Amino acid sequence: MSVRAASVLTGSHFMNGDTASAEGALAAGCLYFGGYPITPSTEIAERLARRLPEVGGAYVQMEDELASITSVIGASWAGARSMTATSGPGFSLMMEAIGLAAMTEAPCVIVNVQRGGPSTGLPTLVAQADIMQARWGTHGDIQAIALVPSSCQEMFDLTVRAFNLADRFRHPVIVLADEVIGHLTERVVIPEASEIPFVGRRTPALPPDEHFRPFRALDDSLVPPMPLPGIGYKTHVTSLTHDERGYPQPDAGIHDTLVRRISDKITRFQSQIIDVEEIALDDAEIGVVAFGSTARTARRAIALARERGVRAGILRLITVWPFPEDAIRALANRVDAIVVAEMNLGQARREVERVAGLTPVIGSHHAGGALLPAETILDSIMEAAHYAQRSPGRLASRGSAAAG
Amino acid sequence: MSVRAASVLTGSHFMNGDTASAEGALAAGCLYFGGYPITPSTEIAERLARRLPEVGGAYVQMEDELASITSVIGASWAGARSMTATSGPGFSLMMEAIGLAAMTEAPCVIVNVQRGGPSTGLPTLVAQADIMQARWGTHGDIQAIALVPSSCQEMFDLTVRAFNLADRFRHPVIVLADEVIGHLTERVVIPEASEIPFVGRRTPALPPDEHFRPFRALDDSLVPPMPLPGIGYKTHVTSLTHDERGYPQPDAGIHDTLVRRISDKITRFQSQIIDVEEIALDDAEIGVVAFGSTARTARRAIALARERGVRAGILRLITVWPFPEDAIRALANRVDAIVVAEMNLGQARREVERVAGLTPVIGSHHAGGALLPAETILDSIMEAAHYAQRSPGRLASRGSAAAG
Amino acid sequence: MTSLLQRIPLDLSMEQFRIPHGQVFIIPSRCKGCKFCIDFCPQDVLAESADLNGKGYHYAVVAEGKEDSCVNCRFCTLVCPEFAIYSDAIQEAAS
Amino acid sequence: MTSLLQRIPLDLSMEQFRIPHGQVFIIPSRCKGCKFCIDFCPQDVLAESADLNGKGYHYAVVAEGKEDSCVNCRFCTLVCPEFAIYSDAIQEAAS
Amino acid sequence: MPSEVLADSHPADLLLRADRLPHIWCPGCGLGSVMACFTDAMLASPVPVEQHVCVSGIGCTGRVAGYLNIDSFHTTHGRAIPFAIGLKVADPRLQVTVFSGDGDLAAIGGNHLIHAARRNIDITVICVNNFNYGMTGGQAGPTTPFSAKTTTTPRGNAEQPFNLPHLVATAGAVYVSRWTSLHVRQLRQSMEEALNKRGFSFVEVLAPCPVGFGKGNDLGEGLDEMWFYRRRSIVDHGANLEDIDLSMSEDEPIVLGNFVNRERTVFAPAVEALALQEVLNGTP
Amino acid sequence: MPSEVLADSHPADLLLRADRLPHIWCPGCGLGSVMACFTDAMLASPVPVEQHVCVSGIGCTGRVAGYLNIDSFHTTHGRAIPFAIGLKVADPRLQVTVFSGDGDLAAIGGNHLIHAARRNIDITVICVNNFNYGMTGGQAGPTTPFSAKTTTTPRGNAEQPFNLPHLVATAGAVYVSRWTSLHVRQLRQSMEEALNKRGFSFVEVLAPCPVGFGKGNDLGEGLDEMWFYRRRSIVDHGANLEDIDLSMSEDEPIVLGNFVNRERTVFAPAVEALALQEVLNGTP
Amino acid sequence: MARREVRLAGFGGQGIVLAGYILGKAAALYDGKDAVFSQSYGPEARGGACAAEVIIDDDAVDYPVLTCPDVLVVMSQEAGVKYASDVADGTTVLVDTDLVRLDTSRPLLDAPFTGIAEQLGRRMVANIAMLGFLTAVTNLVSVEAMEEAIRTTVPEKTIDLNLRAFRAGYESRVGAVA
Amino acid sequence: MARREVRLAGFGGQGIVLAGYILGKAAALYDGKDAVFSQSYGPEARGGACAAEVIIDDDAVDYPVLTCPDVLVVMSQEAGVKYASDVADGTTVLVDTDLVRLDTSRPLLDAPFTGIAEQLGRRMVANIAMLGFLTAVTNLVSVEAMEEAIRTTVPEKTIDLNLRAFRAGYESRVGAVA
Ligand SMILES: Cc1ncc(C[n+]2csc(CCOP(=O)(O)OP(=O)(O)O)c2C)c(N)n1
Ligand SMILES: Cc1ncc(C[n+]2csc(CCOP(=O)(O)OP(=O)(O)O)c2C)c(N)n1
Ligand code: SF4
Ligand code: SF4
Ligand code: SF4
Ligand code: SF4
Ligand code: SF4
Ligand code: SF4
Ligand SMILES: [Mg+2]
Ligand SMILES: [Mg+2]
Repeated sequence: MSVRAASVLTGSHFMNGDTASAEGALAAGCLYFGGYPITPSTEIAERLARRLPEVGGAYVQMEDELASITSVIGASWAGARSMTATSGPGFSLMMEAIGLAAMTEAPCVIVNVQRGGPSTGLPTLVAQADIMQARWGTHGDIQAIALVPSSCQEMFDLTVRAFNLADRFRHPVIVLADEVIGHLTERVVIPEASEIPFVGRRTPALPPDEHFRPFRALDDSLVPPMPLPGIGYKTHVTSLTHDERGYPQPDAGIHDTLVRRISDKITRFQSQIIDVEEIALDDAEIGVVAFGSTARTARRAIALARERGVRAGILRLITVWPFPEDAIRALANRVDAIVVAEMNLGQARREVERVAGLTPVIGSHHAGGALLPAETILDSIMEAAHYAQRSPGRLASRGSAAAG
Repeated sequence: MSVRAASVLTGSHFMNGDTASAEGALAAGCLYFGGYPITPSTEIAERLARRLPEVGGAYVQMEDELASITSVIGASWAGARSMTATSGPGFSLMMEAIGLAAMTEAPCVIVNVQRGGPSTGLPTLVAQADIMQARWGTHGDIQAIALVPSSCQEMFDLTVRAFNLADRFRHPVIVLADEVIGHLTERVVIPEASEIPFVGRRTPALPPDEHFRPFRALDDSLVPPMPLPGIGYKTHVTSLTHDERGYPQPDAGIHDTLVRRISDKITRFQSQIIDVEEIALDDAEIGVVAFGSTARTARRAIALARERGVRAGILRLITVWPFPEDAIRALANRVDAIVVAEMNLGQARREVERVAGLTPVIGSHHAGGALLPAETILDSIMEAAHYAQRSPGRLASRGSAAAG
Repeated sequence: MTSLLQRIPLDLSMEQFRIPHGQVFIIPSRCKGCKFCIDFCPQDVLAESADLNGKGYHYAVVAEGKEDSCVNCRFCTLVCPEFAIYSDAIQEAAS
Repeated sequence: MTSLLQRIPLDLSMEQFRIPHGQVFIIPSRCKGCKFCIDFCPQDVLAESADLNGKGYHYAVVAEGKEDSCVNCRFCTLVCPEFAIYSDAIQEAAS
Repeated sequence: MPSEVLADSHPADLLLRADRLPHIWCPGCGLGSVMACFTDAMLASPVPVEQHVCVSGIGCTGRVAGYLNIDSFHTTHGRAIPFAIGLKVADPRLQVTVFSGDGDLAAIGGNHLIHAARRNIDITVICVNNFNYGMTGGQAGPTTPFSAKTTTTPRGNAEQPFNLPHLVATAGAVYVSRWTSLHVRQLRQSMEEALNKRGFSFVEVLAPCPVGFGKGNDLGEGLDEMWFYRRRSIVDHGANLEDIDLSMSEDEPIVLGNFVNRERTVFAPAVEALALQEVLNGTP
Repeated sequence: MPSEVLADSHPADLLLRADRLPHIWCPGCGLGSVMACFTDAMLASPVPVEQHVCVSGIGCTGRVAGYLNIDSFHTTHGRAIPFAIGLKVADPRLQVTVFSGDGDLAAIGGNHLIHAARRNIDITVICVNNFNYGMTGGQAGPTTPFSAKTTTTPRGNAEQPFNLPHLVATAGAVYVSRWTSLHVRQLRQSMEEALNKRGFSFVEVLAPCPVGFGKGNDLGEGLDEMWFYRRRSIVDHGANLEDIDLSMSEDEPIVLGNFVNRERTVFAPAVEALALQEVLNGTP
Repeated sequence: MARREVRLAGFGGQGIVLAGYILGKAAALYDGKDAVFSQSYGPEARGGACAAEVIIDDDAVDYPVLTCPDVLVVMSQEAGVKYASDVADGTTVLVDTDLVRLDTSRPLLDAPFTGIAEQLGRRMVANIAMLGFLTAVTNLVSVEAMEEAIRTTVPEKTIDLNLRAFRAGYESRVGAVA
Repeated sequence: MARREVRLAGFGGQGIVLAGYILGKAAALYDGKDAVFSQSYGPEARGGACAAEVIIDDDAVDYPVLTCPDVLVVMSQEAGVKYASDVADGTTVLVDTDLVRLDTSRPLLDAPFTGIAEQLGRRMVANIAMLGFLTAVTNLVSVEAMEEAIRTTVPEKTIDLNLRAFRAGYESRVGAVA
């Protein structure tokens, strides 16, 4: 564990979110960063360019994001905890390779510090409009694991967690930060190395022999132990549909088995991943679903609402994928109406609608470029309170963004 | 119209789906194809490589899909109807540029002949697992227009329609075909040139002057007329958030206005886009939602169900995006239960669930690699009939694929 | 000023060989004081202004005693990153 | 066979200069009858079989009269795309 | 005779979106100089200004498209060239210039650069090499000299840079030159030649980026970097392209020149541009 | 002495996943020959076989990774090199060979190819150039000779191909050679040199693709294409790389050789590979 | 006629795909039926076994993929091994006696397609001879439709040769039966 | 102390960002408060106006972006023009008299930060002198916390200089008031 101890900057820091994420990576034992600068994530790369060599790791600035993420997957297969960081345009370019990571079950971490889109959009300004992309951006069916930090401390904590989840599930894990949090500087407390949670990758228990099946899960986890190269396992890894030996098999049955396994390994254990925070929900009549920097605005909004006599609380999503369906259902059963506050045209709102049953769902959003004003959320809360009073049955969900 | 007449191969043909799509493009007046070969879409490129020069158009084989789609957008801005064709991995690589097309409102057509994913997956075998990607694959919030052909004739017809919708809405339009239809050969009837529907791009009515605002919509359509380059409009086009002059503006208000306009211009008029086919729904107790090649299997499945005394019908989605919410709601009001049949782990099912209200929704799917067997859909229909009988209230939606 | 930029006039067209006089035009508000024009004017025509412009920069002006030195080589026109200076030929040919 | 391939033995190691004899080994079922080994064996050692293998190809065999001609240059081993043929040195050195 | 005449507009304003000035570039940045040279070259081009189009990628240099008062396209990072190819192929009457940064063209866009040169498509590429990614705050890129310091190479760059004229010429360009933003007359002239050349022409322009590159590498202000060019540059049109690598060392010359001007078949897929118009006018 | 001895296995089977034979390649395809040479070179390499890894992209050539009985990675189309960089940087003990097709490496993967050469990272790239995209059925690519017919160039290719050795050497490779699948001994030897070379080494191998390329270009079967190489090839290790373009013309020679073998700083970001192991073992 | 499924199997280069296309085209364009044609894809099939599927129906062909062939044509030994087991009791199996020897107890309809083609001087038209035979022994398509489909599909210069091959194949059966 | 919002505005190169960082750090790490710091980003700001925001609260800072400053520090004329209107009645406005001349009727707290720094021989520590002044005239942070924040932030060799600048700034006010 010597590498890790040396990597951990134990103590209290006044640090920006991007830097905190970089330090989280180091504390988690990340030894490879392949990246390409892009606002507002660049500070992560810059920090790691300086720090990784100090701890025996490597920073490689690749020629583009396609190369960055693919090199990260290569490094993962070489046994290193590895990551990249980017923002919208770069994230879009990584979509093909995210499928490669999922298909070859290569653990890795991708930090997306969201900015305003579509396209080049607003490079220096905040948005939260890559929520659905994180889930659906690559072709074919894969699951997503995506964590959403609301503070610089969480930039650190959730980056550490992302590495642990990646290794636990052998899946790419996304930290879906946003520009406000990435560029914000706050107190970040980094614990002792020994206090940093560590869930390592499982490697085969037995030495190589001809019965070794690199893509056979040995237990209910559905996650096969991951062999290192260079020591005789002679693993074949392919992006094609493959059997347990790793051999390509153009066969519908094998395809279904494989695609379901790499999906089920996550959904079956999603309770190990999903994390939410309840804020002032005990007596709440209106539940605000929010995440990332918007969750902070929402805190102010519920305070204002309570000043006006509406008891509002927050369900803060720390994980957006797998989507916390149970928590939303529980919320729906407990409040009169739900407000989904987010800096996009209503992405998480769709998911909430899907599972909220009869509880009215109101979207509170704008397309990004600045934090959602507390007043906007407040208005939605007041509107929700109004609706909830008038019509106890299921309402058509409403919101200012168009559907489709 | 001489170009178009020369481009139209009027008559009856026995043609594969890919070729029919290529002929549809020619009949629509497509003059530029930028592509990169990929199974199972390659026949589109090959056909157009031969045919485009015959009609005064250009086929350019680019170095990759990033270049293909971007060159298509460039050609669009030069005034040409332009398109590319690809499949999963290439489609993933096009995600960033699809945002560029949406942001700069460049009409163009992308044919994605779906194969099994994720990653390289099953290059030669069918799937329908890029449905959600077509909607959410790029960062930021944009709408999607996606048409799903079920026959070679529709490969022709919907490719023509895709060009018209692209020009009508100044938006990239996706033809979401699948390998079975792309590689199938059937009768395709190509009408006279004069019978081919044509909705051209609107260009500014007035000659260039200093009051010209290239990104100002002049009417309720919210679609600004699109100037050609080279004739004095001096248009500035940027992928950044921009005002009506096309000038970059890093401003939340301008961003919200722009992003909502390019979204609303589609959602407001979605009834002009959405198309569904009702098959045997008049007396149906079970409604099967299906599209693409699966809709053909579904025909067989409902016949089998009716043999067993279950009155099943089909709502065939010809447009998957904008999602035909109203049609689904109407269906939900009319049948006892809905089966969503698709070759993926349940993508359209989520959308159906979102709007089906109290009507139970059952997924019928596998990950791809072969057509969904009619028996699988039949089983789901029988299960749906069973459920619907037992519990008239809203059921938790079920299906064999995991959620998340 | 050494060789490199003195060679510049060599590629001017023939008529300009009559060593024309130039008039320098300046848009003080645009100048950001980079001094590119000042340091590299082949005739050392330019200097910094005494006072500041609105942005707080000493803009370029014609140096004292250099009022007749501009040869209209257009170097300043092309090098100024701010489009804050240009030269033009003085109508009466100087020969 | 002309220059190009006759030059090949030049980069063999010294001991092989004793013009070794080679033994040809064949896995008929693997052969796809491409004839690469046959056409380009520098000693013209190989020929097509009279009968077909399971896949329907005339596989490579040692030609009549060439039983002693193989020099174990390994050309066939390396060129065969199907891993269907290889040569090995015959133990007793031929000199 | 008065010393200077005060003016409130500039002759180049006609070719600029003057309402957008001042531009966003830092004081001492070389980009404005390069843009000034280009406006001048454009005026000298026999093609009417309306037919000139400029395509940029993303970066400080990429902002050029937004300042030129012609049809201009500010695309996505790295993709200016394929966008330009679509424009040019679909309407060959357009005089298409790609104006972008070293990172945009040679890092993320490197593949398009070499393939466009290989095809020898008739466009001009002006690449401003400021040895770093300026827009994102001074990271190393494929043109950053060995050992140079940037925010991502705090210990000095461990990678070796491309020699862009050599690379692009090898890939197939028919016109290749390199100048600096100090050599404005030669640069302007070279741009004019590049515009007039049929086939793929490439002009590399070294330019100061005091904020992103100068600062970390003791080059001081933009003016200092200009003096640095003055000290180190030599002009050698006939230079062997292998020998014109760029380095940080004061001892090594910066070799400038119009290096390549040759003929190769120009890429021209069979499009008849004039026919394009006809399909457009469904509704006017 | 018997004529031939019948065998049921091959010495190279040890290095192959023999259970996957016969491979998918067409009769007369050159890929098997190139793979045979590589297994032989790998055996001769001083690095233990366990430490050899092979990375391929997608394509017929890309299938090589799946047949070699070593740790092998069949990645996505065009991305073999960045994957290999991740492997090599994270574990420098690995002997990393990228084995892929001309389309994979020079079309979609072209940027990674030139950047890896520029960095001079210590990997070997074996590029099988069969002048087309074989896997997808014979379309033109960046190596397809001018005027050659393919399914996407029915009138003959209007583009000019890359001269890959020249391009890769210009980008910075320290070892560059070109052979054909007929020149198996020289090829094998060159592969061995490439494996042993520190830095970025590149071996281009011309190989017949009768199905994708031969057919449309009157080259007949694989065997005919081999004869074509025999007729046209000359070996010139000292050739000027500018002069070794490939064309369809029978009059132009195909120049082969080990062209470049030089030293440049090898890219080695500061990773201590052995330390990697320690972080792995949360649960064994 | 209800739905009929046909599988044609052989090796690459025999024109199996072309034959399937012509059969489908005849039915779809000249016999007023609905028909779909498709071929097996898959890298594993490269240069080796090769198959085409045709489905013909009076009504619209819904499910576009073959489930169990009503007619199986075997033009190579390998194809025989691969597909002969994948049939129903009622499946009509046609084989090229020149190339295939099937070890089966089921009744086969066979003819020397390759030989017939060789008699016409061009081995490559064995596929068309096979179609003639198929037309004769099944009621899938009319002779006229097939001839029209051949005429509109094969290269101009080879129309005659192909029509002769078709007739020779057709008559080889008609003769045999008569 | 309830939430207090501070905006520091000047031009690039004045150390505005560093000053904001130090102020926030002092509050967050050494005064036991919660504090967030951020800077304005935007390409349009390149090399020109530059601003930093600090929010200090006894409780957790929820909304992390400045809404209306309680304290505005103006270190350049341009910044003054840009931000002086964006204040509330109660906003305390500090200006560098050496650089800024604000045309306003509101009471200003001013001191010659640049002059103070120049007296110490290094114009570049004007930002730290400003922080000293700010510490003296507001009750945002303690002197001890600020000194500790300076010590742990600036380069080792410049600690003394910076501390002197801080004290000079601090005293310039203390003196003025006394
Ligand atoms: C896909 C993508 N990746 C990264 C970025 C971030 N980015 C914007 S400009 C730039 C580099 C610009 O460098 P260069 O082209 O050299 O231009 P300069 O600013 O130096 O003029 C980068 C990395 C982006 N906008 N898009
Ligand atoms: C992103 C992406 N685009 C396209 C393809 C389709 N594709 C697979 S292999 C290939 C070309 C292979 O050519 P080459 O690398 O020359 O290999 P060869 O088959 O000729 O050996 C293409 C275009 C793909 N798999 N992924
Ligand atoms: S035109 Fe030439 S000589 Fe005149 S001021 Fe400008 S640079 Fe100097
Ligand atoms: S070059 Fe322009 S900006 Fe620079 S000092 Fe001269 S006039 Fe001012
Ligand atoms: S080893 Fe050489 S000589 Fe012997 S058979 Fe093979 S190719 Fe011929
Ligand atoms: S080279 Fe191999 S496959 Fe080809 S003929 Fe010889 S033994 Fe057979
Ligand atoms: S960062 Fe560099 S390139 Fe960008 S505007 Fe500033 S000086 Fe110019
Ligand atoms: S298509 Fe070409 S490269 Fe691919 S296996 Fe066949 S012959 Fe070889
Ligand atoms: Mg740059
Ligand atoms: Mg190839």
